[in-house]
Amino acid sequence: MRVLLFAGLAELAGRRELALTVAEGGLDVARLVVRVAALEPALAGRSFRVAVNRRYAQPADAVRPGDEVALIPPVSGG
Amino acid sequence: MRVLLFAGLAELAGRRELALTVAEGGLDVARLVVRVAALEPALAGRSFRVAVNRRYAQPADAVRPGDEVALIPPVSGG
Amino acid sequence: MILVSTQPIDVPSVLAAVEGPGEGGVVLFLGRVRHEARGQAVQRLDYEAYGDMALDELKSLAGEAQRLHGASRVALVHRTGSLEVGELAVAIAVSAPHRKEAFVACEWLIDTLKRRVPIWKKEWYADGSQWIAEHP
Amino acid sequence: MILVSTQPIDVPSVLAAVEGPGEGGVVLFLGRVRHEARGQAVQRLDYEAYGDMALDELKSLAGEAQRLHGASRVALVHRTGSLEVGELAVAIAVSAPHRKEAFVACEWLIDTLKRRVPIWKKEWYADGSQWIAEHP
Repeated sequence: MRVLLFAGLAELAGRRELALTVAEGGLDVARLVVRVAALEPALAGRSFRVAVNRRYAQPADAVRPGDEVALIPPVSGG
Repeated sequence: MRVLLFAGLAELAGRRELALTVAEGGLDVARLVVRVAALEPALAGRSFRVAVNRRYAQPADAVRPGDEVALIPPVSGG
Repeated sequence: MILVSTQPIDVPSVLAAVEGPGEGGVVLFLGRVRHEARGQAVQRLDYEAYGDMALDELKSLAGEAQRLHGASRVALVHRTGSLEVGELAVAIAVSAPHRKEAFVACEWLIDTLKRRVPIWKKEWYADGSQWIAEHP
Repeated sequence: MILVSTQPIDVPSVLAAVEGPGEGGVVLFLGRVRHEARGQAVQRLDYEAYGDMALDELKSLAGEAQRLHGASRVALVHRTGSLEVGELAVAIAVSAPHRKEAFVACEWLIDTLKRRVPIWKKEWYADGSQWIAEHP
């Protein structure tokens, strides 16, 4: 599963996406966040929301292989 | 003294200004309104404010010969 | 830019008049002639102004928006004469360092202009016309 | 018109997108790059967007402005890429039959865009740069 990174998070990780291996049944957003921090320690403890298929998701929401996942740091558009 | 008329008041009076003869000492706005109604009965009882030298005036304010006087019906700009 | 004129309103120049390097927010209000008013189909509008006084009042509104409502730069343009449906009657632009002040000042300006500035509109319908008295 | 693009914002086309014969009031908000932020001189800004999601969010904001805030037509344009001081970053136009709804909906849109749409800015100063985190 690809996890898209933006702005400050992309700079911290030194890349624009992470590749996460996920079981077929998927996992929830809270668990995904733990996996991300383990894979890329530079992101541990950073503030972000998770978007699944281009919508903001809650910690208990499900993520399945094939979903488009993105980490959304605090926004500052406008 | 010229008294300028606008919009509906000008249509009612059939002209764009009235000529009022005023004593050298002038008069107050309240008295001017009475004089206007006597001179042009079509304006009697109509709703308007009075402007003296391009500023809204109060009933007790003084009007002198040479002042620019206008009757301002309810506005509807914008 | 403070203007009462029979010329069509040029929106880009109204916006350009409030530009500045410290002004992060611009709010523009445009008032357009609608095809309908008071339940009747409108064919066109005539706007009449007491030109000199209207200009003085617009200038004093601009000053108040700056002193009391946080506006940095203000542009006020009102058209007069005969206007077709869809044409612009009024344009008000306000810039400010931050957007909140620009919104507040712009809305205050159009509300106050409508109450205070000596301009009148006459609505023309298929079967007649009338002068509108919105703010006694 | 709902757009996230590296192209400079064309204000006349943003305004044209909300025109309609029944829309008497138009309110436009423009957000421009300021020469100063957080007490420091700004040289330029970079805007980055999660493009597809930003577009979806802007569309859903437009729908909410129409359903909940009385907007008739809405145009939302956000620029991305590298912007100089004075350039437009965002333009929001709203039309409505009457002005009050247009003001309310336009201000709601910029406030909510800033909180919700996945777009980020990086400020460049003489001695460095930083990503701005305005809305966690």
